Amino acid sequence: SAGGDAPAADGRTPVALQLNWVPEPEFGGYYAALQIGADREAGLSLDVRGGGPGTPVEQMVAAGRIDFGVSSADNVLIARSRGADLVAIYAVYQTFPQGIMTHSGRGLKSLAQVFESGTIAMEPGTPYERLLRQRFGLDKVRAVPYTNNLAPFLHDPLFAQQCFITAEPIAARRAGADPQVFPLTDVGYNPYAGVIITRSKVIAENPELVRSLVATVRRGWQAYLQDPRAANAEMHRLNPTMDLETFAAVAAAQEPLIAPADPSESELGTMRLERWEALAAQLTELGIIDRAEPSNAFHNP
Amino acid sequence: MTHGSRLSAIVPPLVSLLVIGAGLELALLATATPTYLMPRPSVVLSALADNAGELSRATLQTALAASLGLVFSAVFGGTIAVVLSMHPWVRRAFYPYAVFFQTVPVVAIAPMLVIWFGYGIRAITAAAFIVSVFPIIANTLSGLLSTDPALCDLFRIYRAGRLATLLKLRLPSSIPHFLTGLRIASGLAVIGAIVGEFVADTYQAGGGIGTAIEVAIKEQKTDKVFAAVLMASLLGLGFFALVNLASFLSMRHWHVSETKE
Amino acid sequence: MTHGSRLSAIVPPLVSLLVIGAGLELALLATATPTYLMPRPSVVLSALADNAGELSRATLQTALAASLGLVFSAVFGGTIAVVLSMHPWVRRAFYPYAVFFQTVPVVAIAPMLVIWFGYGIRAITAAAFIVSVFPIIANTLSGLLSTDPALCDLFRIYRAGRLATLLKLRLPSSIPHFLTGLRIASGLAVIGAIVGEFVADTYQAGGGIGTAIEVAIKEQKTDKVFAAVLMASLLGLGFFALVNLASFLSMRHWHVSETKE
Amino acid sequence: MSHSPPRPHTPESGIGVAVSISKLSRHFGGRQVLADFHLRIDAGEFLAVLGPSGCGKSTLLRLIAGLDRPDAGRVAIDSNPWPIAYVFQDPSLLPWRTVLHNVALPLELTGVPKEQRLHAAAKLLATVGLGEAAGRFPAQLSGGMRMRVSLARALITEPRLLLLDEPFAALDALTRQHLDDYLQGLFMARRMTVVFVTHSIAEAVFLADRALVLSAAGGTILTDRPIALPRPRREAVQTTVEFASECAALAQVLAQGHSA
Amino acid sequence: MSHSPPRPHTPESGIGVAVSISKLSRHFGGRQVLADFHLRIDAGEFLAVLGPSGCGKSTLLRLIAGLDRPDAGRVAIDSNPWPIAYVFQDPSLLPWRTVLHNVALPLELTGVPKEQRLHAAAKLLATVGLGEAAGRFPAQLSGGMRMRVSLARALITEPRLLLLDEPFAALDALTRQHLDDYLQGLFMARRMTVVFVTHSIAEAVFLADRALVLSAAGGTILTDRPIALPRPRREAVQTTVEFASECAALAQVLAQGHSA
Ligand SMILES: Nc1ncnc2c1ncn2[C@@H]1O[C@H](COP(=O)(O)OP(=O)(O)OP(=O)(O)O)[C@@H](O)[C@H]1O
Ligand SMILES: Nc1ncnc2c1ncn2[C@@H]1O[C@H](COP(=O)(O)OP(=O)(O)OP(=O)(O)O)[C@@H](O)[C@H]1O
Ligand SMILES: [Mg+2]
Ligand SMILES: [Mg+2]
Repeated sequence: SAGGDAPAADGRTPVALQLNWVPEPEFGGYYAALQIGADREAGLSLDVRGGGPGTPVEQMVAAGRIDFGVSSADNVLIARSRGADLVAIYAVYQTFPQGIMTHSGRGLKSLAQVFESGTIAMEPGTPYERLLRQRFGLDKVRAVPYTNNLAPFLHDPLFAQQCFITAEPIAARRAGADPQVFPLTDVGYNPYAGVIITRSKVIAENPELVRSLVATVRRGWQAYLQDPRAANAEMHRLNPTMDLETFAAVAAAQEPLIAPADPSESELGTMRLERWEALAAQLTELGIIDRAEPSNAFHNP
Repeated sequence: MTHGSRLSAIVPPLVSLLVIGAGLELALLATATPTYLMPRPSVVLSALADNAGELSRATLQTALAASLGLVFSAVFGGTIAVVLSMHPWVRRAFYPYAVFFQTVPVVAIAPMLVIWFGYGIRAITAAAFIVSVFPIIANTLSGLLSTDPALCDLFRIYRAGRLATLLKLRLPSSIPHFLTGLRIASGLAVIGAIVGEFVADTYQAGGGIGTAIEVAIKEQKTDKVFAAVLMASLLGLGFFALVNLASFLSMRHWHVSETKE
Repeated sequence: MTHGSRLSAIVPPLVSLLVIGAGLELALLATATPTYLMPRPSVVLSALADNAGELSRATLQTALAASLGLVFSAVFGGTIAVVLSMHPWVRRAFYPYAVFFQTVPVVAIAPMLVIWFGYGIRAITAAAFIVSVFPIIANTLSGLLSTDPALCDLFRIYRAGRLATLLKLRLPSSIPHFLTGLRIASGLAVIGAIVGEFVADTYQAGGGIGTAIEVAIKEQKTDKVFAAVLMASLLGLGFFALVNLASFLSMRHWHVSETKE
Repeated sequence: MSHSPPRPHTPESGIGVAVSISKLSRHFGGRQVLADFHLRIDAGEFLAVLGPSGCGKSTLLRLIAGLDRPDAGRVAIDSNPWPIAYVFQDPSLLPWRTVLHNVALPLELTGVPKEQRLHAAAKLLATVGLGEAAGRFPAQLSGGMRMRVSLARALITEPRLLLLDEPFAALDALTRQHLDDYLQGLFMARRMTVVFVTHSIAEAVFLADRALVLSAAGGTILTDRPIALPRPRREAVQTTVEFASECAALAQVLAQGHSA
Repeated sequence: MSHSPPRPHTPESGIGVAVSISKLSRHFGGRQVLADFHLRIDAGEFLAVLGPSGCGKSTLLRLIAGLDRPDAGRVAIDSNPWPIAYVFQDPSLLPWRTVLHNVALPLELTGVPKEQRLHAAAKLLATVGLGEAAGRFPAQLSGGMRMRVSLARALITEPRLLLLDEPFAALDALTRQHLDDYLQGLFMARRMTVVFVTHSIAEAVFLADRALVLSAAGGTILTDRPIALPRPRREAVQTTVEFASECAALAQVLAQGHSA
């Protein structure tokens, strides 16, 4: 196992999970798992590692520097097409949590109208940016980079930007704006997000570990969905920049995205082949990847 | 530079390029390093060829902002150094602000950049300027403060005004330092423009190298990331070569660093 | 530095700080600039006070990586400059690679950084090093190449070996240039560490200034962004002051730039 | 070497200024170089200053020129001395300028048009025997050539006060004699005030109206001796008995100053 | 100034090396400074080189020292000349070292232990009259003091070949005479080979076994004249007829070289 983790004193298996951002509600289940001792009960000693905006999680997992990390389904398929052996084992967000946020004062009725005037801030090169560009064209708008910062949005009434539909609208509203959100699912883009990834080699060699980790994480998320307050308090301690109120609001906002999209699905985090196949088709059509075997890209332990 | 120097200026870098390139290629092959971590030079080159049109357009765009930023840095950095050189008190009072400019990450002031300068080339130029101005200030200032005291005495004897002393003594004698600052600034202007593009590029019809890098990172095309970085380096090298040319032309008669070679 | 200089070293920056701070405060108040764009100095200061513990911890963490990076830059940059100074061919063959290092954005090589150096302080130190090494190379090299030819002749007469000439002539005479490079590098090491934290900080219980900035940006706490930037600047100023002290101590007897004041 | 004829000799209408030095003190670290130094130099006087190496001659010149500040006392110069000219002990040329443009610098600083000043510079360069070196850079000159460039630069402004710090030390005897003659001609034509530091007693006696000998320590004036030889002094004067006795007298004081 | 007594005079066991210069040419740009220059300097010979400013004296010294490469011809030095010492026309001191450490530099470069070399440096500094300036930095010295430091540095290695480029030009007559005497003493004790560039004919005659006069253009040897005065030469020799006639002869050649 990578990371040089020595077995914990009490014989539990150490396992590290690399996040791609600092403690936030989108990681609430992991901290909840620690709080309720789910890892201990599964014989694990879970180490949740915070990250930053440029954290190269996919490469780190692929290169074996760490065994588990947080990514998204589209990134898994892209990485696999580039030769990296990544497999998704758990998906937190069953519904894609990103969208485009505009000022409701513009009275826009659809995503298409967003691309008819003004400025749109997105991260260039992401699949949904490609999709929107292909669907609506960027010839009537000014496309600029998204930098996590709301100031340009607040400053410019004709500004639209990508957003985590759970987070930015709340912040914008608090700053006095009246945002309107178009989820990307509107245009049929709905990959699993908040996906835990590992290498297929890890699954083959250590299926028990993978199973235990997924069980731990699932218990954590169940606990977090039931009552996020304790985990929020812990995450607020670690990341005091986000206040408790925001934690609570975001946790509430993300709940429907985490709940299984299909009511027949009983368990949190389980993934379905059709969704992966649909995504693979989308990405191939967009020209982002040229081949995919979606059935190898995920694994429900 | 002596006669026949053109050849000797070209051969060593070519040889080292070939040796290092081949060495890297073999090392990466031998260790079976996957492309998504670090692409082999040959892979980078083919990515460069595959994206030649897009990358050269991006490079041109970045080159414009970077060179504008560099020019501003040279002009304003030089001017600020002149002002700072006037008195120790001025230095103590205002030099610290230059350090502030140097240590502020562009992402932190991105909103101000785009709101003051608008998205696009103006904000990107501003970023290139902010990132590249300090070496010009620091080097020119140290040159201005190192003026031969005997020559200063000479100018005092002739009651040369501040301006005349500046133009005819202090500035010429700080040329070598200024050019070293410019050498450093030329690479920083490129990186500044790239970072500026990360936060302010208007990319609806393509973008600069910065956007190309962002896109390639998002698409996990490491070979294309490196191809774009290579273009950035070539741009930096181009500026660097221009500075070296300016250095040779302005100092070939009188400064050791150019007369010795 | 004369007697009583301690006061005159402190007063001008304080005065300018007060004047500029008050001016900025009033200007931002007068134009009713929203805090999300640019917070008033008083707001920044209160954010600083509110987050004193967190920010000072972050600053300490960044300071460690930045100072390590700076030390590496000084050592390796100096060494590289020495190697490059040996022959024009060496320079032509290898100086371009230094430019490559200078123009590569840290985000573009983030995976390599993290995979080679591991997550955390080692990768962050590497970023600080990469960003800050070039000014040291460029300045030290220009110093080494500007050694007084008469003194070189003296050493040749005494058949001083390359090493002795380096240690007793070339290096001492390039000290002023090296220190100017170090002045530039000190700010760049801070920004390099910050950018390194963007990609490689291990956020367990708080991270470095870079992470603090990123998190504050995401949380739309512009006042805290500026407070963190201020800490970065203070860190840069601290390094800068140390370099100035080293400059004074090493050159007070013999170099105009220190004897004149 | 050609001697361009200076303007006609009108001693009473000289351009020189008087210099009064009173109670002048200057010390470096613990060393008192000049202490309570008094000296008056008349307008249009040619003063030679002699003294052992390190006794404070250059320091005195710098104080007169206002390049250095005394610890106490003052240097008063009657009427506007400008232009002053100073030949430093080291040539101090601008390395990035050709010889011609180095010599023209003082005129450039006073706004003389380009053609005029370059013409004047070329003429002076020919006078100091460097007509052919006009286009070279200082690094391409020999030591003596550099000193001559520096001298030409000093003379281009027609100074009212001319401070010379061993200007001919690096020159061979013949070049030196030529320049001595030229300087005397210039002096007689313009009657500027000259302070001339030299180590050559013969040169001092040949050129000066008055010679000062400083002591090794403390910058005391050991002797202040008028040189009464009539002008113009020709090269031949150096073989006369009067000349020899002046030299001997100064040499004796110098020897005594050395042991002081 | 004290004259430390040099080792006993044993001419046959001198440490000097012979130097043969043949067909030497050196030009700068279009100027031929030395053309087809021939010269042999015997081991243990004291050669003075005179010539107008800019005639190529320093160039010749640099070629002998191997600091400059000839365009044609060669400088051959019999047996190992090391250590060579060279007093440059400019003092060339390391500005970041004190006077004492500047003088000790050559010994430092040859690995002499610290205490020993500083002791030697201090002794030599006293000899050149700078005992008290040992702790100062070059910027704190007068021009003449700097030249003396440079001389002391050159003498500290007991060189077998000593190249001196106007070492005493910036010094007053008395200091100069003291150093002339000291140099002669050293020469008689060690019999190193000395090439001594000077502008002072008297000094050349006083010190040298042989004097060379170069022409202004093309570096031709106008005269190559042995100075037969017996050693040790005392100060008083300068008032003798033989001395005067040697000087006169050289002066005449020099004058002729100037017009050449
Ligand atoms: N900047 C300085 N700092 C310290 N000491 C100094 C400085 N300048 C001059 N001195 C000292 O002052 C004394 C007089 O120096 P000065 O240059 O006036 O001598 P000088 O008479 O011109 O000698 P020389 O004939 O050798 O040129 C010397 O002992 C010198 O060391
Ligand atoms: N590096 C150089 N480049 C061009 N010309 C040079 C260079 N060095 C010397 N010269 C020329 O060579 C000639 C001889 O110079 P050199 O220094 O040997 O003269 P010198 O006899 O020592 O004169 P001085 O008595 O004035 O010191 C001069 O005309 C000088 O201009
Ligand atoms: Mg002097
Ligand atoms: Mg010479």
